[in-house]
Amino acid sequence: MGFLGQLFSMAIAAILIQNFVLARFLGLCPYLGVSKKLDSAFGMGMAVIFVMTMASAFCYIIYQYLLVPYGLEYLQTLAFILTIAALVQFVEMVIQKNSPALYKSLGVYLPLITTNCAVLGVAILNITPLADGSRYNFLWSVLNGFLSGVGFTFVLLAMAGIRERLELVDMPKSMRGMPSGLILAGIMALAFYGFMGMKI
Amino acid sequence: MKMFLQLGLILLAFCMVATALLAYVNSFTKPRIEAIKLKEAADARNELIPDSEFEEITGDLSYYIARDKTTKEIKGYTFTAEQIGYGGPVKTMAAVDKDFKIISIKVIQQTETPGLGTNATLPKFTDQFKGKTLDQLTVDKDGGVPPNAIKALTGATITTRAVANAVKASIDKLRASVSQSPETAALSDSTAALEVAK
Amino acid sequence: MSFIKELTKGIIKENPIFVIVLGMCPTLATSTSVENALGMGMAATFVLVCSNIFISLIKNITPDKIRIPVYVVVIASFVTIVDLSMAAFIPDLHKSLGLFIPLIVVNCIILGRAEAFANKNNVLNSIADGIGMGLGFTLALSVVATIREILGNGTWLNIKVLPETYDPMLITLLAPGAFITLGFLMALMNMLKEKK
Amino acid sequence: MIALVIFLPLATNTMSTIVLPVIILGALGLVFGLVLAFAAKVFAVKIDERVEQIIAALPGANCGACGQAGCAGYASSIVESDTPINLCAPGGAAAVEKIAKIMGKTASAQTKKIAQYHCSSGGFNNTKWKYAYQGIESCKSAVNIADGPNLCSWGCVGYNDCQKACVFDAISVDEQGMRHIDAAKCTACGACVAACPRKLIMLIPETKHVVINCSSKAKMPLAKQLCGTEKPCIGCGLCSRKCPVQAITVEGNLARIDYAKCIDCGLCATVCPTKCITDSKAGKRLKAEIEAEKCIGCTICAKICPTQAISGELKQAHAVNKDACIGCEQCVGKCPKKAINMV
Repeated sequence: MGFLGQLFSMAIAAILIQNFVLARFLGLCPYLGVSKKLDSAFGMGMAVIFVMTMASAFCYIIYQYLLVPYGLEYLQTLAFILTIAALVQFVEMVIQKNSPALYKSLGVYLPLITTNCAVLGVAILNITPLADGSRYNFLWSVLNGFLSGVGFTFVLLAMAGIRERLELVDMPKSMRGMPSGLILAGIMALAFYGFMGMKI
Repeated sequence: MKMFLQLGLILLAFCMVATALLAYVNSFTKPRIEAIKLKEAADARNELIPDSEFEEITGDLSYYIARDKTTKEIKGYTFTAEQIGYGGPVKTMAAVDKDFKIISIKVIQQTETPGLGTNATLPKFTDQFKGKTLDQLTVDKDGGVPPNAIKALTGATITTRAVANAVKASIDKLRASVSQSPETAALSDSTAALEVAK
Repeated sequence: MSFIKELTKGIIKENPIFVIVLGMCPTLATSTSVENALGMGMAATFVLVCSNIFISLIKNITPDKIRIPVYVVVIASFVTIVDLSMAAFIPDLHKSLGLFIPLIVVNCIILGRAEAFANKNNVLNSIADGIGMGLGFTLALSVVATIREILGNGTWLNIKVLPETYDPMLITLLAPGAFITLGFLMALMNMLKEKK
Repeated sequence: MIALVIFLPLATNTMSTIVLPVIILGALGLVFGLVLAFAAKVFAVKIDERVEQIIAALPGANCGACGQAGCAGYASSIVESDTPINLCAPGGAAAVEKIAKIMGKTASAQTKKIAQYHCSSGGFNNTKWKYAYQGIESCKSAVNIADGPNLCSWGCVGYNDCQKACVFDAISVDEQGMRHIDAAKCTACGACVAACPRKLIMLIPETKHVVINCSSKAKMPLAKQLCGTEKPCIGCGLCSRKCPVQAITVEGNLARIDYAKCIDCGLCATVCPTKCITDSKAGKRLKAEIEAEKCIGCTICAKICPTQAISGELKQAHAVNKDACIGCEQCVGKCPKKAINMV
C-alpha cells in the first residue's frame, strides 16, 4: 500500500469506522453542546481540527523525546494535558491579537476545547501500539490527529444540520433541546454502527 | 519582565510539586504493583495447569514451561497472547500441552463492549478452546467449521478473532522456539534462554 | 447554612448530568452496569473534592493567564495518585475501577467545577460543592446504569432480576442505547420539573 | 524547590527516579509558563470589561446551552451583538439578574424598553385567511408554506412563537387569540423579537406610547383588503407630514417611527386615516394652560400648535381650547415667557 493508500484507509478509519464521537465516546460535551447552530458547529469543528493536529504533533514530540528516554511513561497524562492546555491558551492569545476576524469565529471555541476529551484521546491514541505492535511515527501521528478532527467535525456538522431542523418540529415540550438531541445522537450512532468492523 | 518570570516560575513550581508528588508515589507503588501483577500472573498460571512449577523462558515469545511438581516431567507451556480487539488490546493467557494442544485459556485483560465482547471472559466461550490444535483455531466466520473451529461470539466477531488469532500466532511462535531447541526441556534454564535468544 | 445549600444543590437542582449536561463522556461510557457506575461515581467524587479543595486554596496565587494549565496539572496529579495508590494498596478494587480512573482527567465536570465554583469560593463551600456535585454525578450515573443494565443484561448489580426467558436488549449497552436512554431520562426530568 | 526539600530525605535511594521527572516536567512547566507570559504580553488585547464581568457572573460550565461556544463566547455576544441575556440554563435566574445588572450599568442612561407588536391582526376573528393551515403549530413553519396561511404576508400568523420564546411569562394570549405583552413583566430580552419570523415585534422605549400597528408594505386598496382588522398602514404619509419633529418616515408604503426623535405627542395617531397608529396615552396627557398674566401675545404658541388649539389676537393673552389640545407640549418649550404649563 502506497502512501496515498495508507492515508485513505486512515481517513476512512478515523472519520467513519472509529469515529471519535460515535464509536469512541469521546468529545461528547462539545458534540451535544455546540450543535445547536450550523455556523457555531462549523467554527467549533475547525478549532478542534486545528488543536487536534497541533496537540498530536506536540504530544508526540514530548512523549518520544522527553518521557520515553527516561522511563517516565506514567507521567504521560499529566504531560499531555498540560501541553494541550498551554497550547490552547497560546493559540487563543495569538489568534485574538493577529486575526480578530478569525478569533470572532474560532477563538471563542478554544477554551471549550481544553475540556474536550477527544484531544487528549487522540494524543494518547497516537502513542498506543497498533494491532501489529508498531507505533505511528511523527508524520502519521499528526495526520491521525488531523483526520480524527475531521471525523469529529463531520458528525458535529451532521448533528447541527439535523438539530436546526428539529427545532421546528412539533414535539412535547419536555423533549425539546437536549433530550431530542441525545436521541438523535443515538440514532446517528446506530447508523455509524454500520461501519463497524469494516476492513480496508 | 517581572510578569514573565512570575508566570514561568508559578507554572514551574506547580509542575515540580505535582511531579515530585507523583514520582514519590510512583517510587513506592511501582514495586508493589509489579509484585501484585506477578502474583496474579502466577495465580493464573496455576489455574491453567495446576500442581506445577513454572520456569520462565524469555525471547521472541516469553513463555513458561510447566513441570509436574513431583515428577518434574514437562506438562506443557503457558504464555500470554495479545492482540487488539474491538475496544483495545485483549490479553489472553493460554496453556498448551506438549503436543501444543490447548489445555485451557483465560482472557485476563480486555476493554471490550460490555454484554458482547466481554462475554469472551466467560467459560462458555473459553471452554471451546480446550483440546483445539493449531489448525482448529480458525473463527467460523473466517471459514472454519465447528467443531474444528472457534464459534464466534454473537456480535463480537472482532473480539473472537482477537483471542483466537492471538493464541494461534503465539502457538506458532512457541512451536518454532521450542523445536529450535528440542532439548529445551532437559537443559537448564540458562541454556534454554540462550537457545531461545538465538 | 450555605454549606448545606452548596451540598444539596448538586444532587437535583444543579445535577451535573441532567441539568448542567457536563461529563457526558464517562457518563455514557461507564453506565453499562451499576457496578461500573458506582465505581466511576466514587472515583470522580474523590478527585472532585480533592481538586476543589486544592484549587480553592491556590486560587489567589494563580495568575489568570496560566489558570487553566495549573488546574489541569492539579487534577491530573490527583487522578494519577489515586490510580497508582489504588493499584498498589487495594488491587481488588482497582481491578474493577482502574479502567475508569484515567478517564476522570477528561471529565469536564472536574475542570468545570474548578473554574466555575472552587475558583470563586472558599474551601469549606468548595468541599460541599465537590461532595454535592460528586453525589449528583454518581446518582445520575447509577440511574442511567440501572436502566441500561436491567434492559441490556437482565441484571442489577450483577443480580439476576429478569427471568431467563427475557432476551436482553443488547442495544441499550451499546453507544446508541446510551444516548437514547439518557435522552429519555432527561425528558422525564424536564417533565417532572414542568409539573412542579 | 520546597518539594525537593521535603521529599529528598524520604526517598534518598530513589533519588534519580524523583529528581529526573521533576526536572523534566518542571522545565516543561517553565517553558509553557514563559511562552504564555510572552504571548500574554505580545498578544495582549483590550477586552470590554463588561465581557469579563459577565464571564465571572456565568457559571463557567462552558456547556453551550446558550447556543454560543462557551461562556466567554456568550458573554462577548451579549455585549457586542445584543444577544438575549436569559439563555444560560445552568446559571438560571441568578445569572440573568447579575448580567442584567452589568449590562444595566451602561444602559442606565437609556430608558427601559418593552416589546411591542407592529401588527393589529392575528387572532381568530382578526385575520383573513388564505387557506386552512394544518401543520406544525409554529409561526416559523407556517410562514414557509405559500407565504403563510393569512392573506397579509407581512402580518401575524398567530401560532404564538413569541409567547413560547418568552421565559418571563410576559406574553399572554386572550380568548380572541390575540397576544398581549405585559409591560411590567417584559425585560426587553429580545427573545420574542428573534422568534417572530415576520419581525413584527420591536423594542420600544417605555416612555413612548405611540405605535404604528402594522408592518404591511402593500399598496393602498390591497392593504385594506388583506388586513384582518382593516387597519393597515397604507403609506399615505399624513403622519409623517404632521409629525412636529420629523420622526416618522414612510418607506415602501409603510410608516415607521424613529423613537430617538419621537416626542410622544400622539399627533400622528390623531391624523392616521386608517387608525393604524395607536396611542395608549391618548386623552391621558396633560393639557396646556396659558398663564394670562405672563402671556405677551407673541403668537408663537398658536403658530406652533399642531391642532390649532391655541387662539388669541396679537399682543393679547392667548387661550387654549382644552378639547383640541392633545398635550404634545410643543408650545411649552417655545414660549419665550414660560407662560405655558401642563396641567
